[in-house]
Amino acid sequence: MNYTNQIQEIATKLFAEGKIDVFVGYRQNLFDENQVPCLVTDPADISKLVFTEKSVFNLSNYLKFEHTRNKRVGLVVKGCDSRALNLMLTESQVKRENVYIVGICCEGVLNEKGEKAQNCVECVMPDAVVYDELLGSPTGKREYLVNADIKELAQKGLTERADYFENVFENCIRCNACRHSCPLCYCAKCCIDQETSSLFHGANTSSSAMHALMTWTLHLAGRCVDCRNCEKACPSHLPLHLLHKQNEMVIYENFQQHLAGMEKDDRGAFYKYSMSDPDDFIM
Amino acid sequence: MSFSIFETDKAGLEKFYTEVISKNETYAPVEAFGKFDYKRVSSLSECMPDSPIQTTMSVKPLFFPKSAKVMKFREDSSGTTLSDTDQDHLAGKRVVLGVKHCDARGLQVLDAVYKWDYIDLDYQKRRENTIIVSTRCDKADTNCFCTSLDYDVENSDAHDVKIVNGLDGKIYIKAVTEKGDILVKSSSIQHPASAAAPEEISKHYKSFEASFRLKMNYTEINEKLQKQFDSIAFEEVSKNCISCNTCAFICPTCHCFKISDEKVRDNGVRYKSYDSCNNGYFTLMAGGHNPRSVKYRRWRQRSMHKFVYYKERFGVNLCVGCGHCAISCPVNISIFDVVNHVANSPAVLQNA
Amino acid sequence: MARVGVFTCFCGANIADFIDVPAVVEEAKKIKEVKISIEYKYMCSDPGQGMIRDAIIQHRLTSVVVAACSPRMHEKTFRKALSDAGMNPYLLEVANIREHSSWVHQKDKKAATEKASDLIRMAVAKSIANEQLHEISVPVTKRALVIGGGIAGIQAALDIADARIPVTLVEKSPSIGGRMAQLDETFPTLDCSQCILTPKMVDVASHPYIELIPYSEVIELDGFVGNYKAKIRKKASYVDFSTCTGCGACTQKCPVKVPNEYNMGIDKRRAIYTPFPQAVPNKPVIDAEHCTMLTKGKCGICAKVCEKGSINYEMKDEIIEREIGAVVVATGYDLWDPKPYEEYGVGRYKDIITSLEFERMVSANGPTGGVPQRPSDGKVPKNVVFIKCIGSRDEAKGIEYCSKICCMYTAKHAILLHHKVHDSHAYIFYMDIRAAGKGYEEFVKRAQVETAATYLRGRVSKIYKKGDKLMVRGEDAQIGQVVEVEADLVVLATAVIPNKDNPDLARLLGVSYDKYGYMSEAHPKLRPVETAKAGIFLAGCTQAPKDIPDTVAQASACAAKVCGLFAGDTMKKDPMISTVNNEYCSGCQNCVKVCPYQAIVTDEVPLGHGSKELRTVAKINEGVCQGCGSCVAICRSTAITLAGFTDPQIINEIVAI
Amino acid sequence: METDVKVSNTQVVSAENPDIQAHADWQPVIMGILCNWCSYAGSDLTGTSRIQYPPNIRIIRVPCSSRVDPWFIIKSLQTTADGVLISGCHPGDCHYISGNYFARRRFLVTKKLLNFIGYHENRVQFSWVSAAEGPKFAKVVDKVTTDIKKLGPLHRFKKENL
Repeated sequence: MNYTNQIQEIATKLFAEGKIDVFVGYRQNLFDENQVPCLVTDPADISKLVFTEKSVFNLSNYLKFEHTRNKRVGLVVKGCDSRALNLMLTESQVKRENVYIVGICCEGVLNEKGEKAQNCVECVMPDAVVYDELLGSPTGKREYLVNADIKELAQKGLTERADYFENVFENCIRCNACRHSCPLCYCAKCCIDQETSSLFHGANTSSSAMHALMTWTLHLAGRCVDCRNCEKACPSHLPLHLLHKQNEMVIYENFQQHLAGMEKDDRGAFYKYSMSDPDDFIM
Repeated sequence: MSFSIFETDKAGLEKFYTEVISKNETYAPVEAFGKFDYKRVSSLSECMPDSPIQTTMSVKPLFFPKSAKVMKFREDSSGTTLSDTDQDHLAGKRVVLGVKHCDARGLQVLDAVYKWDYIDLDYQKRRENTIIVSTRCDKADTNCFCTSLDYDVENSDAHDVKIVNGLDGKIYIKAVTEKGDILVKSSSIQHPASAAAPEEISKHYKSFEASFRLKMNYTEINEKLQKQFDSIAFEEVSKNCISCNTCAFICPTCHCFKISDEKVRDNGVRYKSYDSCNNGYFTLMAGGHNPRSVKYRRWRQRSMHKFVYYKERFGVNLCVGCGHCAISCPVNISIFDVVNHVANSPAVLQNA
Repeated sequence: MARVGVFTCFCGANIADFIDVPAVVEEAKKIKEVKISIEYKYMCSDPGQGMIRDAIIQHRLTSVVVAACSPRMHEKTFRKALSDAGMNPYLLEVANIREHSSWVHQKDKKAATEKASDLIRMAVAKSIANEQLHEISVPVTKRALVIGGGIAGIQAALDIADARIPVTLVEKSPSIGGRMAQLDETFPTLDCSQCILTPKMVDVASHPYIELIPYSEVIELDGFVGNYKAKIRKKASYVDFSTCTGCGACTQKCPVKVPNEYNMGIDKRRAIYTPFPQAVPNKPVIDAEHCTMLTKGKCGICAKVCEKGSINYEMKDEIIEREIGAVVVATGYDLWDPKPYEEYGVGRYKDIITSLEFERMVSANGPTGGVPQRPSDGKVPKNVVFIKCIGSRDEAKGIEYCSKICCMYTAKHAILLHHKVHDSHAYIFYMDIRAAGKGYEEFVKRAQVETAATYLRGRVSKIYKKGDKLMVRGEDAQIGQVVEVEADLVVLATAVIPNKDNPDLARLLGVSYDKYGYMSEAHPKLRPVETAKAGIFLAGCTQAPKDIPDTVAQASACAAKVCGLFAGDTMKKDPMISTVNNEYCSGCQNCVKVCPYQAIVTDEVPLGHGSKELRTVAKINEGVCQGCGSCVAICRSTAITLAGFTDPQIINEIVAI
Repeated sequence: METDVKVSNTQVVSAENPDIQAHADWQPVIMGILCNWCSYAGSDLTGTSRIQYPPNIRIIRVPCSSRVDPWFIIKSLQTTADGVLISGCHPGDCHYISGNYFARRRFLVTKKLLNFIGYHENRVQFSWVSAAEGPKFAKVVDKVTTDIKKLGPLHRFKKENL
């Protein structure tokens, strides 16, 4: 998977036609094989842009920041990224006319070990769902797979699971990198940081980490697109996807196979309901 | 005065570690979720004091925890009564194994601020009670640049005990402080190093120094930066940043914290926890004004604090060149690149 | 610094017997913010409230906690006590230590006492986070909508209109009058239904404050109390009422014959018809379903015979919109279909009829000119058997409840039968005789004595045909024997059931309804005419089976409620509603999706301090918001707060114990 | 006491291995969050009809089950409560038309998530109790209390030193 040339061409064209103020893509990291986001404002830098299976980071995240707010942005999105973008559009965080979307039919990106990343193996929608221009050949929606790690953890006993997660929360340092790297965490001020609402308190203890992570996860339930930006950003390498995938699974299995950001104007599972939703868990 | 220096080999070193662990409350790099952090250990097998891998968190949390109880309080009709927290780990003597130069230096740097106008007793106590044993740094990591900064890595006294490589598989265990000396003496490794040891050590150090990818002229950078406060370059370097705070939380020398109370029924605990100047609202004021509302200003603060302000005030550079931040940054921003870029870019004014 | 007063009530023995009140009072004193904690026998009594008022002033309290019965009981009372002391009434919290402790833990005084203390702690903690709230006043549209033109609707409409409040009366059928118009004479006075009803119908038609929209249905209701917007579909009548004189030529010439609903299908009406001679408005309509001109495009006779040329086959349904402030629902009742009574031969034997069919027969303007006839052969029946509780009080076949009116109208039927057919005899099978009501018992007596009707206590087990007679076999419980009666005609007193359209209408209006389909009142005793949805009221059999006097009374009650609602130009509203904090709102507008009242709209505010860039935020229409808090819970950035149930308040409650 | 915890299509059995004897005289705290129009009214009816139930529940009144934010549950479990009961109007009877339908979705996901990270599924329970179901409310509280007593005191993820 290498769209470097196409993307450079598109970027050149867009700048030439004066369609965009900034182009958000990837560039090669100087000293290792990883790639990092690259915000091109000067056409001279277009040559830096690349796209390969190492183009991991979900660039929709950059639409949150002042560099891009109310600017005209060219953006490269893979399947999952585009779903996030779709939600941002639906939740009117981004004006459609302000973004020129270069959609990618993704063949899966590689993780640190150089093998296909888990979320790509389990990907339900590799093709961009919203785009102005689509690169590659669409392979269409795939069958939903229950996350392997969840299956494994589910086999374990309740106590083991509790121990496991206690360890997770213990290792969380509450830096909130997960949140800041999530395209869908665009709130003007996150509830976790609101000293006014006595909801949370600043202490970085494991219990408050648990509280914060739970709330964060539930705010993303039915919205998370499994791009795993959060997990990549987490300095403690916490398995945050477990929480998101767990919710995704429950939602998929119980609420008309709902998957986040697939259709335009779908706001996520918690903002609609069906009379036939499961009721057996309620006395 | 000079302290003892012993000579041994890999097996001997492991023996040394094992003894230390068995005799003391010991902390060493332990793996969790594929990253290394300093944790309490009870046997050599569960930790890797000798690993070249940089830990995710620095050694800082052992002295300035991510969240420390400051005090307890109780509120009822009789008013508010305060009480100390039961922080056992304050009391005991402890040993930390496998600490890198940079991390150890970080502690020295922090001492400056903690011994400054307000003396943080908790911190002091933790420092006094801790013996720091270094790891064998014989190769620089991609993001390391400790050697380019304002301190002498080779002869640094940040550690109490140094573990250094000699030639052909020799390993020297070198006490640097009194605390360290006691620890070393107490071990069964008592084979004194040959006279050639210092030479071998510095030889080895040369090869170590040579392995650095990142090098900078510190004094030059420091001077240039002082003039760059209004540089537009900060805008440039901060573009990629997603303000995720990771760098600050894992930095060995960042020491911003916030105070927060947790209260249930009548009882409460006051916590002191990490905070980060990369937070959009770190400087948000009650009135709603926020002097560092935009990213480049926060980056300016971060860079300048690390490379200019702290030096001015305490005579030491705050950044120790460990590369923790660059490693953990989700978008691979390295403070090294940032300061270099800013320092060497033409002084274009922000408002120009 | 909060200064809380805690006032614990003995509630006579109700609380004091099962909770150690003094201990609770002492426990409350231990709380930091509590400045005074006292008990009293009856806090809700005047001296009790007096203690609260005094304490508020004396101790400069910032909030008050009353530990007593459920807030659903006396919250208002104590709020008033606060405002009397010059304190904002919403600084009150009630700890429900009666319903939630003393009454439900009567065997364990210790536990009940502990629980009471905890409930008080929670209330105190919550009250500390309480904020001063002020009633919201919303403008009201002074026009009432009455749905249904039966006696209930008519009465309500007239009473409201007489108070010079405009009324829009919507009736489904071509004429108002409803069921009562089908009745011959009414119990217990036997005065002619028509004679007392028709004048009221005429009043409605001629009243300056009543807009009568017959042959139409309410299809949509938006908005909220005082500010509803109703959409009404006026069905095409194919007759131009403005020119039609109601001469009736068309209704005689029309060749199409259809069973006549008004006469329970005993005779036929035409495809173009006026329901009954005294109809209001007295104008014909074309029954589109049966008119051959409209179905097949053949005929057109009515158009030919109409001198005024009022017939218009092209006429379409039209949608009328009205802005209204309140709604009175008076959709009346239907009768239960007795088909399940196969053992009676219902459906097989022509001479088994329902009481309303009988009512039509004995009615002077009925199909048989007021003399009952056997449907089978048209003979005048001599022996008539009336069977009560057909469908009602019958969980197996019908419904559990008692239809209330059958006992009385069956007695009436016996009397009427005697009047019309002097040599006849009435047999009445009954389970009980329920004749509670002014002059009711006497009326039944009259039926039993005067007309010598035979009352047989017991159920009928079987009806079978013998020659041209019907043999009714049943049990006479009084003599404990099976009896058989040879009947010419059998009349079934079928149960009253709610109008079949009730559930749909209820959903459309947003009011709840019970399992039978009757719309639910807000409170069975204390708010019998209101629904849970403010500004919507219930009259007559929409709410439960009723006879005419009760119906009229409830209708007038509705009128009074409506007038009360419209008394001022604005109406006061509970301030416990949601508000948006623009600083936190990220404008995702998910709240708009979950709001059941479409109370949330969007607004534009500056991006930052004095910036010219605009961003979108949510805005809540305080008039529409009902304070459910759905938006609060889904708002990720907690930008929305619900006054009275804010996050801090609830957190405080949670961590208080 | 082993209870089935359904995760996906794979049946999983597990428990918080409670030691019932150990807490014979221990009394749990159960946080009950009730909607004002149905369940709270229902609980009042339980009172007026003098139906007795265990005294462990502490009741919080909210206007509607849709006001219940998942963190109410988490906060309770982390601080004061050993278990949580949330109760609202029956589906279709919501005083606010559709509130409980939205709430129901959140409740299911929250319950499963909490169970996933190691809370026993009985720690958090839900019920629909109408204003007319006084007896049912008593039954529900009875059940929840018994369940929690079986599970024993909650220590997982509690706030420290409080």
